[in-house]
Formats: sequence, C-alpha cells, structure tokens
Amino acid sequence: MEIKLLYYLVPSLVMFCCGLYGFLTRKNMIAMLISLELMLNAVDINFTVVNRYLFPGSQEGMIFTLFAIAIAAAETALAIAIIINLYRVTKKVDIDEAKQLKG
Amino acid sequence: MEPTIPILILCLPLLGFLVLGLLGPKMSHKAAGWYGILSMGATMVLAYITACTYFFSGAPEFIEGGVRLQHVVFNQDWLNFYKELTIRIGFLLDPISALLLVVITTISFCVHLYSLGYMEGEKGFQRYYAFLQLFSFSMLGLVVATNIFQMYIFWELVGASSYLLIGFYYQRPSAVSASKKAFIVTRFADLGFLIGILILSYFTGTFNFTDFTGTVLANGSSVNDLVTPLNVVASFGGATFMGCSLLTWALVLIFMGGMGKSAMLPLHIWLPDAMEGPTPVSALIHAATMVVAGVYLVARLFPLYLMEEAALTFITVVGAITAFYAAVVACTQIDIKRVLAFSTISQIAFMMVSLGVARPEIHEGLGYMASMFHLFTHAMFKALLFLGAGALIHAVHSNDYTAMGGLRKYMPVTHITFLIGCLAIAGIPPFSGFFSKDEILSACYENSFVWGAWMSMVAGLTAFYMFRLYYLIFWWDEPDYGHHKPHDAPWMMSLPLIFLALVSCCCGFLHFGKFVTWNGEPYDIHINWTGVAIPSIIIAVLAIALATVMYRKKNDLPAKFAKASCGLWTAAHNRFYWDEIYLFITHKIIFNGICRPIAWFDRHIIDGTMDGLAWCAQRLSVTIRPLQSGNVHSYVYVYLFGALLLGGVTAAVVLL
Amino acid sequence: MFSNPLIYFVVIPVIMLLGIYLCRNMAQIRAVAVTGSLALLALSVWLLVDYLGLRAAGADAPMLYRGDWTWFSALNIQLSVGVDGISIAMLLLSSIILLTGSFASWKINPLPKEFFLWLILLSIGVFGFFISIDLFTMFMFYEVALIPMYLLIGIWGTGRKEYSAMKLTLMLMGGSAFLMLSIIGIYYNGVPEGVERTFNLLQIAQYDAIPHDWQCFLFPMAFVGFGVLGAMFPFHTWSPDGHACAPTAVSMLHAGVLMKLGGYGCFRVAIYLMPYAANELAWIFLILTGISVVYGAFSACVQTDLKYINAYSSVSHCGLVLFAILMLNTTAMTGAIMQMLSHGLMTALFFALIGMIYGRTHTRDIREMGGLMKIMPFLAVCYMIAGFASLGLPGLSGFVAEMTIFVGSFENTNTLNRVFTIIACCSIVITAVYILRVVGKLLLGPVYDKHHEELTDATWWERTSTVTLILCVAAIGCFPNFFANLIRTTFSPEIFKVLGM
Amino acid sequence: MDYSQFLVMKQEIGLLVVFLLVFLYDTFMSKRANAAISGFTVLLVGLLTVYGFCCGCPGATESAFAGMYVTSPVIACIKNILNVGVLIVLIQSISWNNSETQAIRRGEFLELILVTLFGMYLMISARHFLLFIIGLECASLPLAALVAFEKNKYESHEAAIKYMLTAVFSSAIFMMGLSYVYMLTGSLYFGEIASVVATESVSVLLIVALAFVVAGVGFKLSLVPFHLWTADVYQGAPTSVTSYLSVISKGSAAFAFLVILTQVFGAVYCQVWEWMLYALIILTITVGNLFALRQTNMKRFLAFSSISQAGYIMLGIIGNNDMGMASLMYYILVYIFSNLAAFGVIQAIENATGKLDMTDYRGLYKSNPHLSFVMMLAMFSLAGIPPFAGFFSKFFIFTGALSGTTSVALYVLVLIALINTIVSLFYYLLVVKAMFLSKEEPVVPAFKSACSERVAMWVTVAGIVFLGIVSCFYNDILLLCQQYGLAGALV
Repeated sequence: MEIKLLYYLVPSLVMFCCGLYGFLTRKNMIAMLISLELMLNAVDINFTVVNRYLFPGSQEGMIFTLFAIAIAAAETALAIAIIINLYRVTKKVDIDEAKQLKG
Repeated sequence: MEPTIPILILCLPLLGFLVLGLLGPKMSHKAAGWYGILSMGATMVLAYITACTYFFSGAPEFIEGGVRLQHVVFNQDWLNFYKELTIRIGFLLDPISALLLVVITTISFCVHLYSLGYMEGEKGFQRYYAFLQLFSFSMLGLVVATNIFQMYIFWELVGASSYLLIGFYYQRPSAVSASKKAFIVTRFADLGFLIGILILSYFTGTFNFTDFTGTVLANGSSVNDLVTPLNVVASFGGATFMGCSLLTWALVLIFMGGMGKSAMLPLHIWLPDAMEGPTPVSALIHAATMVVAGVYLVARLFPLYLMEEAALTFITVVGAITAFYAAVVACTQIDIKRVLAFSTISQIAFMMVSLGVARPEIHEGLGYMASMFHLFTHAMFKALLFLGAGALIHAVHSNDYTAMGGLRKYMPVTHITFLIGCLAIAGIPPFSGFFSKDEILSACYENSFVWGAWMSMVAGLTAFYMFRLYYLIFWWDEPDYGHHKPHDAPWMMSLPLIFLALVSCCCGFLHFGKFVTWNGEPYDIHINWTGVAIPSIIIAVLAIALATVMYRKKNDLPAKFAKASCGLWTAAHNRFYWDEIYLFITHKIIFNGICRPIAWFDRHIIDGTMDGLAWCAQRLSVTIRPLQSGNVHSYVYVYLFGALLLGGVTAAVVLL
Repeated sequence: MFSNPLIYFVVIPVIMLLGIYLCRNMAQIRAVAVTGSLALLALSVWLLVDYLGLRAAGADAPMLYRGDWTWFSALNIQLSVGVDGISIAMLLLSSIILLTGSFASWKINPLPKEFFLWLILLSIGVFGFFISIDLFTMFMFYEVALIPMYLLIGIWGTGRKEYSAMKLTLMLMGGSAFLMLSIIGIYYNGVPEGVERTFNLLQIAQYDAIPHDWQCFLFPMAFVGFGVLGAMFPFHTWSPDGHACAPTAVSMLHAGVLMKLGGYGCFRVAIYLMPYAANELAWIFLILTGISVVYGAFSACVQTDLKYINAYSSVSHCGLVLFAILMLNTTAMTGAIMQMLSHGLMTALFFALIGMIYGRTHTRDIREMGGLMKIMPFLAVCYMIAGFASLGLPGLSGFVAEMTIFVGSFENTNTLNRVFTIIACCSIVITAVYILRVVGKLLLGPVYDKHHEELTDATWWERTSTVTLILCVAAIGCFPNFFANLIRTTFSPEIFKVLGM
Repeated sequence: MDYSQFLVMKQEIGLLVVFLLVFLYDTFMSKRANAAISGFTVLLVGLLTVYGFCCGCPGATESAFAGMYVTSPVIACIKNILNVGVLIVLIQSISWNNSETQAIRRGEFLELILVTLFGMYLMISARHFLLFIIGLECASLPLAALVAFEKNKYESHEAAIKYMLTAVFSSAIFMMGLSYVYMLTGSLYFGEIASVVATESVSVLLIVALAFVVAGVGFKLSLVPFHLWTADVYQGAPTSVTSYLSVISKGSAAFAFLVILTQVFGAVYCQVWEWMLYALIILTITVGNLFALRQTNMKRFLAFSSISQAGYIMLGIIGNNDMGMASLMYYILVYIFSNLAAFGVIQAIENATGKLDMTDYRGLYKSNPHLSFVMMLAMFSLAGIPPFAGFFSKFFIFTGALSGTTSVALYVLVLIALINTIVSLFYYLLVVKAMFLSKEEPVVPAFKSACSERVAMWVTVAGIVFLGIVSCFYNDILLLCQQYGLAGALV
C-alpha cells in the first residue's frame, strides 16, 4: 500500500485539533502546555511531510521543523518557569485562578 | 433746488438726538429742553421754506404747465443690492411730502414747546427730548423717502422711537408692555411690508417711487426709462399666486405695513395701549404723524394701487370696518386718551376709505385729495385735542373722565381750544374738519352710495362720542378736587393749544386742491352743499344734540342706555375683546403651542439624540465588557473563532 | 516669508503667547493682551486700507498678498496665504473681538495666565484659518481653534461646564471628522489627470475638475462639517449649552468669530470648490438652515437664561448666514458675509454685557432680575442697542445684513427658495418678540431684587469694550455700502460661472 | 559561504555588540558599578541610534543569505525609529530600574529588552518565513519574561502566563497557517510565495491559511479579536515593559505585517486581505474605543487606546501603496513619542506615589503642572489635535489609505475611523478633565520627578510638538518609501 500525503496530513490535523481541544478544555496549566506542544508538533509533521512528498528538492520544511522544535522547547521552558513562579504565589496551577486582571 | 436745506432738515433733529442722547445726562433740564425746542424750531423754519419754495416758487423743476412735479433733491446711494436695486437715502419733494414736512415740523415744534411744561421735573427729561428729536428725524426721513426701501428704513426707525417714547416711564410695567406690544404688532405688519417690497422690487427691479408711480418728471421723462405703473404691471407678466395677481399680493402686503402703523383692524390693538406714553408723545406720534404713515404709504404708491382694483377695494373695506368699529368703541371708553386714540383710528380709517374709493375717472381722484386734506386737518385738530387732554391730565393727574367734570370754570383756555377741536372733528362748519370730511364723504358717495352712507353714519358717531367726551370733561358733575383746584397750564403749554386751535379754525378754507392732488394737476374744490354737506351737518348736529341730552348734566340716562344695549355696551367697552383674542393667540397658541414645544423638542429630542448617542456608546461599552473576562480560555475561543470566521467569511465572500 | 504681512496675524499671537508665558502679574498680562490685540487690530486696519488701495490700483487677482511656502512637499501641502475682502472683513472682526474680549476678561480669575494663553491659542487658530487658502493648513488652524474651547469652558466656565465643554468639543470634532474626509476627497479628485495634486483652494477652483458624483458625495460632508460649527439645525445643540457655560470672553470669541468659521468655510470650501453639487443639493440644506432660522428664534422666546436666549438667537442668525450662502447669488452671499460681521459684533456685545451683568447680579435668570436700567444705565442702554441691532433696527448692522440677505434670496426664482425666504423673513418678528421680552423683563420695569440696587455701573474697561463694539455695529449699519462693496468686489466672477450667474 | 554577507546586517551587528557589552558589564562589573548599568546601556543605545542614522543605513536594497535577509533605507529607517523608541523607554526606566527591588536583575531587564529588539530587527528584515518566525519568537518570548519581571507582584505573573499561553497558541496557529502556505506554494521565501500565488487562482485553503497568518501577526499588533491578552498584560506588566510593549513591539509588528501582506500576498490576494483588514480595522478601532471608555486604571486605559491606535495604523496598510507605507512609519514614529510621553508621566507618578488610577489624577494640574501639561500634550497628540504631531500622523494615514483609490468603501472606512476619533477624543479628554477641571484637592502631592524622567519627557514633548510641524520627517520618509518602498524594491 502506498502511503499518500493525505495519510499524514489528516492525522496531523487531528493531532492539531486534539491539542486545540485540550488547550481549550484543560484547566491545569501544565496540561494546557502539553496541548500546545501537540499543536506545534502537528505543525512540524505538516512541514516535514509536505517537504518530503511535494517538494523533495529542497530542505526548507525540514529545517523549519528543526527550528520550530527548538522554539517549542524554549517556549515550554519559559512557560514552565512562569507557571512555577505563579505556583509560588498562589499554590495552584489552575488557569481559572488566574483571572484577576479583567474588565 | 440746493440740497443744503433739505439735508439740514434731516440732520438737525438727528444731531439733536445725538447731542441730547450722549451729552444729555450732563445738561440741565432747561438747557436740554430749549436746545430741543430751538433745534426743532429751526427745522420747522427750514421745512416751511422748503414747502413754500416747492408750492409757490413756480420753478420749472417743481411745476410745469400747472402740473406739480416730483423733484428729487438729492439721492445718495446707501446700499446697493444688485443691478439697479439700490437703497438710496434721498429727499423727494412733491405735494404730499411738502405737506407732511409742514405738518410734522409744526406739530413736533408745538409738542416740543408744550413738553417743556408738561414734562417739567420728570426724571429722564433729556432722554425724552432726545427721543422726540429721534422721532422727528425718522418721520421726516420717512416722508421725504425717494424709494420704498428708504421708507421702510425710516418706517422701522419711527417704530423704534415710538417704542422708546411709549415706554418712557420704563418703571411702569404697563408702559413697558404697551411699548412692547406696539413694537411687535407693527413689526408683524412690517413683515408684510417687507415681503411686499421684496415681491415688488424683484419684478420691477427698482425701489424708486418715481419709477413706480411714473409721475412725469421735469422735461417729461421718467428717471428709469419710463417705468410707469403700466410697465410695472407689465413687468409682473401676469404672474399669479392663489388666484390673485402677484402685484395685488405685493400691494396688499405693502398695505399690511400701513395697516400696522395706521392701526387698522385687526392690527389696531397697539394704539390704545400706546397711550401709556406721555401725552405730548401721543399727540405727536399717535395722532398726528406716525399713525398716518400708512395713509401716506398708500398715497405714495397710489398710481400703482390704481392698477389693481382689488387692492383698493381691500383698502376700502378694511378702512370702512375699522372706522365704524373704532367709533363705536370710542363711545364707551372711560380713559379720555383712549377715546381720542379710538377716534384717531376711526379718522385714519376715513382717510384710508377715501383713498380706497378714489378713482381718477370720477372727479379726478377727489378721494386722494380729500384724504390728504383730512390728514392735514386731522393732524392739527387731533394734536390739539391730545394736547388739551394732556393739559387736563396735567391738571387732575388722572386719565379717566370720572376724575373730571365741570372743568370749564377752572380751565377756560383748555376748554375753548378743546371745544374747537371737538367741533372740528365733528365736522361743523366753518371748522377745518368739516371741509375735509365733506370731501371724503363726497368721494365716497361718488364711488358708491353704500360707502357714502356708511361713512356718514360713522361721521355721526364721531360727533357723538367727541361731544360725549367734551361734556363729561367740562360739564357733567364736578368731583371733589380737594384744595388743589385744577387750573390752566403754563404758557408754553397753552401757546401750542391756542396756535393749533387757530389753525383748526382756519385751515379748512385753504385751497387744498390747488396744492395736493394725485397727479399734480390742480383740482378745484367745490362743496356739494345739497348732496353731501347739508345732510352731514344735520347728522352731526343731531349727534351733538343727542350727546348734549345724555351727558351735559349728570343723569342716569347713559347707565340705562348701557343696560338696555344687551351687552353691546360691555362688548364695546372691552373693545370687542380683540385684546383677549390676541392674548389667546400669542400666549396660548404661539407661546405655549409653538415656542414651548420647540424648546422642549430641542432640549429633549435633538439634544437627547446627541446625549443618547453618548449613552449608547457607554451602554455598548458595558455590554461588551464580559468579553474581557480575564479567562485565558475565553480569550483563546474568541481568537480561534475570530480567525476561523475571518477566513471563512472572506473565503465565502471572495468565492461566491 | 516674513515680508508677507499676513504671516503676522499668526506671528503676533505667537509672540503674545511667549509674552504672557513670561508675565508675572495681572497687570503685565493685561498689558501684553491689550498691546497684542491692538497690534492685530492695527494690522487688520492697515491691511484693509492697503487692500483697497491695491484694488483701486487695478489688482485683479482673486486674492491678494499671496504667499506660498512649501511645507509637506511630498503631498504638495503648502502654507499658502492670501486674502480677499471677505477674509479681511473676518480678520477685522476677529481682531476687534479679541481686543474687546481682552477688556472683558480684565479681572478673570482664577489662573489668568493660563486663560489668556488658551484664548490666544484660540485666536491663532482663527486668524490662521482666515488667512489660509490651503485646505490642509486651513483645516489645521480650524482644529487648533476648537480644542482650547474645551479647557476655556471647562476651567473658567460656570454651571454644567464639564458636560457642556465635552459636548461642544465632541460635536465640533464630529463636524471636523466629516470635514477631514471631504478635504482628502477634494485633494484626490480636485485636479485633472496628470496634474500635481494640490490643497490650494484657488488652484482647485480653477481646475474645477472634481467629478460631479464626487461633488455630490463630498459637498454634504464639507457643508455639514462646517455647518456644525455654524450651528446648523439639527447639529446646533452644542451651542446653547456651550455658550451658557463659557466665560465671557470665550462666549464672545466663540459666538463672534468661531461660529463664523463655519459660514466662511461653507462658502470658501463647500460652495467655492463644489459649485455643481451646491446647485444640486442646496435644497436639502436650505430646508435645514431655514428651519434653523425660525426654530432658533422660537426657542429663544421661552428661555429664561440670558445666555441661552442669546445662544438660540445665534442659532437663528447663523442659520441665516448659511441660508444666504446657499442661495448661491452674489447679493445673498454679500448679505451672508455682512450678517457674519454683524452677528459677530453684536453677539459679542451681547455676551460681553451678559457677562458684565452676571458679574454683578450673579444670576442670568431673567426671572430674578428686573429694572436694571435704573441701576446700571450704561450697561442697560448698551444692552438695548445690542437688542435693537439684533432685531434689525436700521442704522445698526443687523438690518443691512438681513435686508441684503432677504433681497438676495428673493432674487432666486426657485419656489422653494422663495417660500423659505418668506419663512426666514418671519424671523424678524420672532426676534423682536424675544429681544423685547428680555429688554422688558431685564432692563425695564420696577427693580426686582432690592439687593441689586447697590450694584455699580460699568467700569472703564467694560465701557471701552462695549463702546468699541457698538461703534462697529453702528458703522456697518450706517455705511453699509462700503462693506457691501468691499465684499462684493471680491466675488470673482468665475466662482459663479458654474452656477450660471 | 561568504561571511562578508554578515556585513549587510550592520544594525543587527551593532545591536549585538551593544548587547554583548551590556552583558559583559553586567556579568563582570562590581556590584557598586552595577548601579550604573542603566546609564551605560542608555549611552550605548544612544550610540547605536546615532550609528543607525549615520552608518547603518544602506545605500540601496541589499540582501544576504540567499535573500532571507533584506535591508534597505526604508528598513533601516524603521529600525532607527524603533531605536529612538527603545532609547526613550530605557531613559524612562532608569529610575525604576535603579530602585532597590530591581537590584539583582537590573542587567537582565536591559538585556532582555535588547534581545527582543534584535528579534524585531529580524522580523522586519526577514524575507523568509523561517527567519521571520525566529525573529517573532525572539521578540515575544523574552517579553514574557519581562512581563513577569516584578517577582513579588502577583499581577505580573498572571499577566505573564496569560501572555505566554496566548502567544504560544497564536504562534501555533500562525505556523499551522504557514504550513498550508508552504504546502500550496512550496517555498517559504516571500518572493517565491508571491510569484507562485500570483499565477494561481484563489483557493479556499490559502485564504484560511492567510487568515491564520493574519491572526498570528494580528496577535502581536493586538487587533480585535486577537487582542484580548493586551489589556491584562499591559496592566500586569511593569510600566516600563508596558510602554515597551505598546510602542516598540507594536510598531515592529505593524511594519512586518505590512511587508507580509503587501509582499507575499500583494498581487492577487490583496483583494482578499483588504477585506479582512477592512473588517479588522473597524472592529479594532471601535472595540478598542468602546473598552477604553470605561477604564480607570491608566495602564489599562492606554492598553485599549493602543488597541484602537493599532486600528489606525492598519489604515496605512490597507491602501497598499507607498504613501500608506510612509504614513504607517510616520504614524509609528509619532505614536512612539505620544504614547511614551503618556507612559513617562504615568511612570513618574507611579514611582513617586504608586498611584495608577485615573481618579488619582484629579487636580494634578494644581500640584504638578508640568507633569499634567506633558500628559495633556500626549493625550491631544494621541487624539489627533493640531498642532501636535498626532494630528499630522492621523491626517497622513487617512490620506495614505485613500491614496490612489476611488473606492467609496474605503472612504466609508475612513469615515468610520474618523467618527471613532470622536469617541477616542472623549476618553482622552477624560484624563485632561481629571487633571485640569477637577475642583478637588489633588491626590498626588507635588513632587520632583527624577532627572532621567524629566529628560525623557522633554524629549517626548519635543517630539510631539516638532515631529508634525517640522515637515522634513514625513517628507523624508515618504521620499524613502517612494524610492525603496513597495514597488518591488523590498524583496
């Protein structure tokens, strides 16, 4: 069986949506962060397979993915740091707690 | 004619006004009074010189082939609108303006002199003289106007000076409201005048009287390419509005201005109230000069009115009704000045009717001449009556005849002169009123018997109410005067009385027709004794006799009469409720029905809309506030749906 | 640049700003304000004389004293100045009112320094507006004139001043929003293909290249934009509140000059540049302004606050200005400009007097005053003269202006125009009603409040202020032809060429 | 590889040098000397700015790294504008940064600021989406740290986590969109994408991808409806960071947005994104204004005001022409000065008294006339009142939006924007009202603000007054844009 591009794109879209769903429903900030990772990874898959299947001549997608992974890692690190900071103050990692600033 | 004297005639009173107005507070009463008198006296002399030159010099610019001409002494551009449409300030000399010059300056001088005594010691004496000077200036400017807009300008100015003089006792609320009423009512009339001018000037392209009336000028041409009345009619090109020709509309509207100033029904209501002013002012403004401005206006435009039968008929009808109405009301008034005021309205209506019935084809426009004649004589005897009334009021400190009675013993000079005035107005020969009124009645009869009979009846009423007044003041019953018995006025008050009485006695014999006619050609007055004069004398005598019976001695006949009249007397006493009607219209309808709703509308609807917009923005701001809930989830929802919607809608719009 | 005399209309106020900034006490502030405004007055009088001389010598350019200095070269925005008789008349008016306004604010309190700073900033806007012929510069000065109003009313005003100041500012800015759009629209459509775009009024008028449909789109915006400032119904509601709450000099300057910016702008921008649309759409605005005239007068009849009365009367009179401008003929426009002059002077006089009376009695409610003629005869007589000028007494300025407008309007053969002319004429009666009502209640009659009897009459600076204004009002009223000719000769024929006149 | 390509990146290198110097100073200088680091940085950034004006400017469009990086006079100009802004922000922050609470992280603040600035440089110069993403993240991740800077303030952390989560979410969406763009066009170079897009017909997927890209950049610009983080973050962040966020970050994003929309999607898709922008502009201006109406916290108030200002900035893009571009840059310049003037006052008052509420500004004129004067000028300039610079920038942005169009729709858009200026005038005047009109006794006592704050205020006031009246600024920018602007020279 030939594995077509679509077989990659659909799961990646599903993965993206799962991340989205998780991000929108989870209250725990760590869980939200994980969901965000899912979304970013879905994007990475997209870039990779598109490069592989459609434009095999160049490496743009691949390299983009590499950078995206690095950026995602940085984002996570920073987010975790802020969450820890917040946790120190409120002793919670619940996003619903963080809504004092509003209006 | 050199323009020096005419310019001085206008400038002296103006200067007087400025000097007295600006420097007055620094002057003593005497100085101010004498300055005013001398200024007016000089003006009078100059006016006489001018009039005499016009009438008697026989210079070719004034008279040609026995026909008196209109002569423009000077005409200075004042404000140009477009093309030929220019307001000019000028000096037009023709029979009626010369006549009015004489009348105005004479009466004004008398009043100036008289006021020195009458107003003695009043606060604001200088102001009073300043206003008198202003009025004289305006009135002179009005009569010598060379164009209708100049007339309008001075028309407004006399209105304003009348306002100032009526409200002279400004701390008296009644005087304030009377002056306000006078101004507003005449202003309303002037609105018509203005619109009339707009219509007329638009179609004819000129303001000049000489162009409208087309009276042939020296060397047989008119100024503006022979714009004669016929051309005026032609220039309208038969334009009509609501069934009448536009020219009729214009003339009727212009006449409306005259109705206001001359207190014709229904715009008469201000004149009786105007008696709140000092009595000499009433004599000058509200009897002799300003109130005849309406008559003068019609006379000025008479050749134009002749072109429109309808307008003349309108004038006649209004005049006839007013004459009768005012005469009836005059029979029932208590305030002697109001009696005189209504009598004035009635007499001016006589002049109006006379103009209205005048037709050149009958008797060479007798009505016109008669009207002007009556204007002249009436000015004299009515001023006399008013000044006499002033002397009486000065003596008893009351306006009501109830406070008078039997005064003939105490005030002989006043009595005699007043009587002469009464006889003159009643139309008893040989006093002046007889002659002029007789001419008017003849003109009426020649036009139609109905008008003649009607006006004869009014003439009878006139005799009745005047002698009612006379008897009630000088005979009837003597009230308790206390130990300050009334006495004759000082000389400067008596002198004008005597002078005016003399004039009233004699001026009827003037060959008026030789001087003033509608087309400048002399007209020979001949009294139609059998047809008109004798009957009218009989009517007058009968009316006087009736008055004598009723009012010579104190009796209860008048009271019975009033009771028997089934409310007619009360109605007449209340002037047929015209004031109440006006009050209703102005207060209830205009004030409460228009002004207040508009003010409310402005504050609540217009302003409310603007405030409402601001309120809406605030509300909207509150409403969308939950969007900013502070919850990251909701932010992300909005973000996501925003992005999807943006893509979706745009895709849909672009692809579909 | 500084060889052009017009520039000094902006330079002098700027120097005044500096001067007042350096002042240390009230006397110095007064000295600077009066000297500066006298200099401005002298400048405008000199300009008038010189202008007449130049015209007499045969200068026939539409505007004289032209000067162009490139500003934003990229957009061809220039600092273009130039005047014709109308602008000169307005400059003269502004400098007179600034001078009298300075006198009227002789004892302004608190913060006199700030007050004069803002007042002079306001006048920079006004003067700049009248000398500019570049749309952008004009618009900029226009807005410069608007904003000081907020602080002047908000800080030194009375009553509901914060609300009024805000309303005034926002509404006028609303007007200028429309205006800005129309100016940009004119800029992009005002020149034929291939010619460098310009904001210069004269050039745009000369090209006459705005397509007709664009004119119909832009004209209403420009007219409404300026009309708001000209208190056109239904955008006038800022005026009563704003005037009522403003301090004396601000009311004077605002009603006397700033509202004229509206009329002037309608004429100079809306009609001058877009004659086709003016012809097509005049009827809409004719109806609105016609309503303004009568509506303002009727509203004034029932007000009890002196300033409200005068504000509504301004609505009526300024409505007449716009009304006359829309008649699109020389006579009516002459009348409009004269009415602007006349209304500017007499309304300034009114506001000055109201301020002086209020300063003494501490009330502006006519129901709480009466018989002031006895107590303060000088002020009362001045008030009466102002009243007479307002109701159109011959010999004072109101009459000549109104009559010119009426005659000019009636010249228009359109039935709608005629009908509205007659309706507008009715205002002379209504005006008489409300003026005499005030005069009767306020000045005449018995003294209402016994405490008022101790009050004093005008001081010398107040006399200076009022007498100057009265003299001007009388000068226009007595010698109208001079002003009419000054104005009329400056209507260059090509303005009306398109209108078929 | 030709390493001389690095020489094209003159400004970036300059900035890196500054960063390294600051970093080294921070690391190796003694604790006492550390207090001077703020001044040191200001000095260096000042030198950098001067350098940018003098030598950093390329003579023409130059590119490096196979066209991934491009610089041109226009780009150098916007970078210089940003430098000026950063300089003012840094001057304003000196007294805050020198306070006791900042003692141990003084240097970090400055370094993070410089790093984000570097990211913005890359965003502006990037002509390849990879470089763009790197720049974007480089500009936004350190900002999260900056927002969380006040360690013992809860609000600061809340703001940071909100910013962090939404920012990462937004970049996920952005990259998702980008992946589709890549799929459809096969390249991440702006120029190549543009040439592919120009030859193909409009596709739904690409429109959605475009919407995602717009959302991603719109997030940085805080366009409605991607703006919701803005107010919370502005309020929670330290004031210096807020002012940095509101002007510099926004300005760079606006320019980058302009580049992406006009360069990548310019040819065919301009019809598409113009309608998107049309809706976004109306929403942004209106919603921003409506929210700002009822704010009392000054920082929050300015947050919403800056949202609506972003809407006005977008007007420079929608015209899709050189004048629009020049107006956008000019608007950013003026906006930097006006907004920083306001923030300068807020910061001075906050440092002195800790007051941040609009009610605390009542009667300020009585106690601190100069501060309130500066604030008033800032408000007038933001509201677009002449003769202040804001008026000119507004006028030019409208002129730019309408340049070369006969579409009535755009006129309507400008009209809506203009009507919105009335609403904005209302709330700007509220501040003026509180300061000048209030009769109450002043809440804030008279105080003398720090020398650095005063310097910053003078600079901003000078900018507000002269940027508009002195015409050379706009003239030169427009000239630059006409020479090196949209007409192909950018790619």
